[in-house]
Amino acid sequence: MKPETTAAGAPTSASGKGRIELQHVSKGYGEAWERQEVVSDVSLEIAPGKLTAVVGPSGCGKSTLVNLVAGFESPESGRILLNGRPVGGPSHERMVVFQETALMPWLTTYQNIVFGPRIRGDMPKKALHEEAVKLLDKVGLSEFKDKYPIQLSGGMQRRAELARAIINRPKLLIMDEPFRGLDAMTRELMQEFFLRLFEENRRTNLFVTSEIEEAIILADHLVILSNRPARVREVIDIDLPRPREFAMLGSREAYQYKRAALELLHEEAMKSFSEQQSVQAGLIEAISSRGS
Amino acid sequence: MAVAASGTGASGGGLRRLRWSALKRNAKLWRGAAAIALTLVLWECGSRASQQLGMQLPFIGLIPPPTAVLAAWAEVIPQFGYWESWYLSFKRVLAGFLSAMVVGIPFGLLLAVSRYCREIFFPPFEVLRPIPPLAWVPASLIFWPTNELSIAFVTFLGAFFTIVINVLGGARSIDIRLLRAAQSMGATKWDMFWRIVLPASLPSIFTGAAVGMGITWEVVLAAEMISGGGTQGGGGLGFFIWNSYMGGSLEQIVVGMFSIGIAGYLSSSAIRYLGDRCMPWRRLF
Amino acid sequence: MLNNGQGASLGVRAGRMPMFMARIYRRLSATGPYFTLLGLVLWVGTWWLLCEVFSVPRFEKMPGPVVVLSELFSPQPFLGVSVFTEEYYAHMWASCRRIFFAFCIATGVGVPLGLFMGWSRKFRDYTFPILEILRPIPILAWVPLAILMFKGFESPVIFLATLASLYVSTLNTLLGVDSIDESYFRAAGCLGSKPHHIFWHVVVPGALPFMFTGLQISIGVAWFSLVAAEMVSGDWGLGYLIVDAYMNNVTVPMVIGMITLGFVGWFTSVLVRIVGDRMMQWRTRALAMENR
Amino acid sequence: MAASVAVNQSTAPGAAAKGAVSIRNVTKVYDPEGVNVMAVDDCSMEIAAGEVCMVVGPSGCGKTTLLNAIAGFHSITAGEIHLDGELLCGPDKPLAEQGADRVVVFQNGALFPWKTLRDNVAYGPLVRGQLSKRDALDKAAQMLADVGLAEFAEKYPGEVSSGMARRAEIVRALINDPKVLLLDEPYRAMDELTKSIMHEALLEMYDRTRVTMFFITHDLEEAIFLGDRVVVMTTRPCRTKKIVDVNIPRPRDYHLLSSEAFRLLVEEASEAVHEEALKAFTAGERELA
Repeated sequence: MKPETTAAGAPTSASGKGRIELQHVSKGYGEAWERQEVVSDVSLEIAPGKLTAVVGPSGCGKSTLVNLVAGFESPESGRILLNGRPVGGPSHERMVVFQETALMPWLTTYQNIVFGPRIRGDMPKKALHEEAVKLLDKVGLSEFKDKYPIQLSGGMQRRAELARAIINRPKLLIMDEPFRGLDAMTRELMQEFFLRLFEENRRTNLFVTSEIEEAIILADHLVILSNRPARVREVIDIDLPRPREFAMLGSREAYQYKRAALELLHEEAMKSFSEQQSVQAGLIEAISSRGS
Repeated sequence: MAVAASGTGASGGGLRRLRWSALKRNAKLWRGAAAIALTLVLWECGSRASQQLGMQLPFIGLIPPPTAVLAAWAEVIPQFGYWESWYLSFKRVLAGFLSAMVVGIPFGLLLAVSRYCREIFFPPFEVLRPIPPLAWVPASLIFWPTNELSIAFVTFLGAFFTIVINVLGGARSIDIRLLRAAQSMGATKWDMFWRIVLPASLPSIFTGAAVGMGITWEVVLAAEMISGGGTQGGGGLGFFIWNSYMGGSLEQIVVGMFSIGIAGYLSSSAIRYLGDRCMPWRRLF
Repeated sequence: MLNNGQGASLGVRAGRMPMFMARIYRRLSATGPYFTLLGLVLWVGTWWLLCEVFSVPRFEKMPGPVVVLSELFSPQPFLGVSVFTEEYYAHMWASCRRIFFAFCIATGVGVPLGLFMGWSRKFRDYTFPILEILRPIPILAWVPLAILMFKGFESPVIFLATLASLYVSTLNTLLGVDSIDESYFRAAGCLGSKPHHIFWHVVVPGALPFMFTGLQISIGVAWFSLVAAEMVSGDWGLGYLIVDAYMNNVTVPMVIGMITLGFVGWFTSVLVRIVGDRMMQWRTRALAMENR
Repeated sequence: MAASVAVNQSTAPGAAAKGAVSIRNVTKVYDPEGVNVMAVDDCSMEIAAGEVCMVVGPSGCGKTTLLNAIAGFHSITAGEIHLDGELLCGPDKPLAEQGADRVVVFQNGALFPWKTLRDNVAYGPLVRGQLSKRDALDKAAQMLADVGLAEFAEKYPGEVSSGMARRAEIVRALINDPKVLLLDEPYRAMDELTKSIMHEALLEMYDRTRVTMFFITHDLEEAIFLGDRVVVMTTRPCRTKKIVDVNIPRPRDYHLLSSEAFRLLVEEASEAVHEEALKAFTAGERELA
């Protein structure tokens, strides 16, 4: 297997272009008595080479959806297909870039990046080294290859994590609120960086976020989830031209998308907010009455 | 249990880097020095009060003054017996401590990794844990053929429980995202253990080791005093103290106490140093 | 919105009874308790087989569980102590009383000391080095000095136990004050507090969690040194019971002493924890929310 | 370099004419072990009474230092700060006194976790001896009820969601009737959607009280949505770079976010903000390397 080149001239290399289908996927937790459904009958298709952004109020079950697609959990009903085949447990075909950062703190940036191929042993040493160096250069971390994650700034950590995922040549890249916790400005720079990276290779991407602007500027399709349990509330196709520029966010179309999304999301968020309050009230009552 | 490594390490490391000008302004250092000096002076005066004033102060009047202690110390330093007791105590501490590490770390990790092992082995472990290690001394004296072995066994027990609890806690609290990341990159069970679980629990292993080391010293000392107490014990610093007590040499008791203090401090610094070497990513805080 | 809220809290309220049932059901169906039982049986069984049935060399010198238990619960104990003899309780009482005094003194001195050290930089600069110099000296090394300094049997033993737990409670309280977030002090300051308000409303409650962790360790350490002290010098108490049995070459009371010590030690530490949980309602309740 | 701007922002009729903050040529130099770090350089700003002044700048640029100087947590090296014409800190008095006329709402929330929401809110009036215990608790309960937290008055902060805790914290500040409310990126850790709801709640509270607000953030949209005026700061050392007046009538709600006027304002300010962010970013990378 020849290592995939990330040269700009070959944006149509076959790997990284999986097609993911979710068919009536549901997932809940707890025994029958106190069962809570978290994901309810979600059907989605993530087209190859497209970036699908999933947006929903916090705590609506987005992370569960990520866990299901990544294979950390299995759905109770429904199927998840990758290129027509049902997915099993976690695999490097579906790499996850986690919320905050999940770099191994005891490995340097370089060691972190080569971790996956090295433990699988599916890449010749030399090719692996070359690719890692190339990737490090691409994410602008060449100088930092021997630093530990704790020595990197938030933005650098995210870039290192991206590189670590990409080197495994996944058919689907899953991003679970990858830029959460960064301050707004670093976040914007990271979004720009990620946009360039995506447009160069067009890997199939499932991008979960709670920020609408981020979703609009990055995505081809915008999936809006309802409040818990998560259902697909609406899918908006974003027809902004590629390559995208950040200035496009100021365009009229972008504002229309934003307005439409905001309407739906605000409604859902309000629902979740008021529900949170009352559920919490009930919960507290239950706990304190149990305690006394 | 994080008490052990709090203050000294930071100020010790910082000292080297400070320039002289900064040192002069370092109020903390001068205050500390002043406090220690004042304590020594008070101690000296208090102890000598009986000679000077003809009246003995309670408690402190019974303790020899620091100058007398220093004199006694100077006297024992050239003696072979004094250093031999250092050597013997260190040997015992090391034997008990190392065996506790060798058994405790794998055991703790096993409990963390396997649910069945945890459910089966943890309850008896929890039943035995509250028994103070020293309560085992007589039983172990009867059980083991030699004194040396029984001391080693009790020392082992003292450190063992602490290490296991720390390792177990550390390994159980690994961030699930790390495990998941490794999983999706295709890590086998074996990889997960060696490349994730082990390095991730290193910090707690070292915390456990530092605390365990403290307990080990206590236990060795007690065992030397209880078992060796003068008859067939093979020396050691505990014996040195007990012997001085029997011989009525108060100065030597205090010398022995400070010697053990230094020995304990040295061994915990050694662990801290080792921890820094083994965990370069933690050094950068 | 209002309706929604009521529905949810009603749901919880109505669900309480089944939840309770579900918990029992889960308890019974989980494998945990059975394995726990199996573990204990295995352990006692091994002990029994080694010491009593097969009398393996060296183990034969130790009393087996059957011998120990029959002695412990026999009205006419062959070797002097059982739950029916006064002597047993006298030993227990002697130890407990010493622990009580030692713990009270250590807490009464150590906690305020730690609080002041954490509160006032100067005070800490002056006292901390002295503590740091004394602390590495093992408690046991104080035994001869304690015997010489204090007259009688009782006070040296209490002194040693006090000293041991004093270090722990002081340092943990100090650590607790250090752990309080700077912003609480600032918040209190900008709400118009005087220093004594800050001490009582911020320093004391903020240090409680660490303090109680410290107290739990401290009572364990107190037992540790108490046993040692009783073994070296004493006329009464559980440590003495053990060493006395050893001197008289009887093993059964020794094991009884050990078991009792384990039980009483565990019980006192649970007691401290319960008091702590009571005093830190805010923490217990927040944790209950999280762990749900 | 001083960009002193006087603003005669028209505040709502009937607003209490208090809480005008004037920051004049303030400089702050940190001096840890002889290495001079200039956090704030000759910064001037006038905040009118009853105004919502939003300070935007990259993280670590020194805007928090400015807030700390007003609140009295840090001393200043040069310049002076006045509140309603009274000197807070100046050349002879580098550290302002802490007082309940300038209450801070902290980045990560600083409700005392060991007090119930009601006790938290009642804390200020109680320690100043302003109200009796009973009155303070009654007033606290009343104010909590006003923001929809009546049910939660007896809960501890750890038991309520972060959004509720943040609202209670603002109530804890407002009960003291402060001249100026200092907010230090209070919604930083929240996700976008929760944030937008929190914004509406804050605006509602503002419309009721018209308290002067000095609000630090690094989120430009948040700044424009909430503020009367947005001050963009340069990266370290902190100076005023650009001032944008937000002439959008109150009351505002989330529809504003997708309006044309909003878009134009964001466009106007974003270049300046982006430029500084890049500067801070590269500086940060350099520092790390």
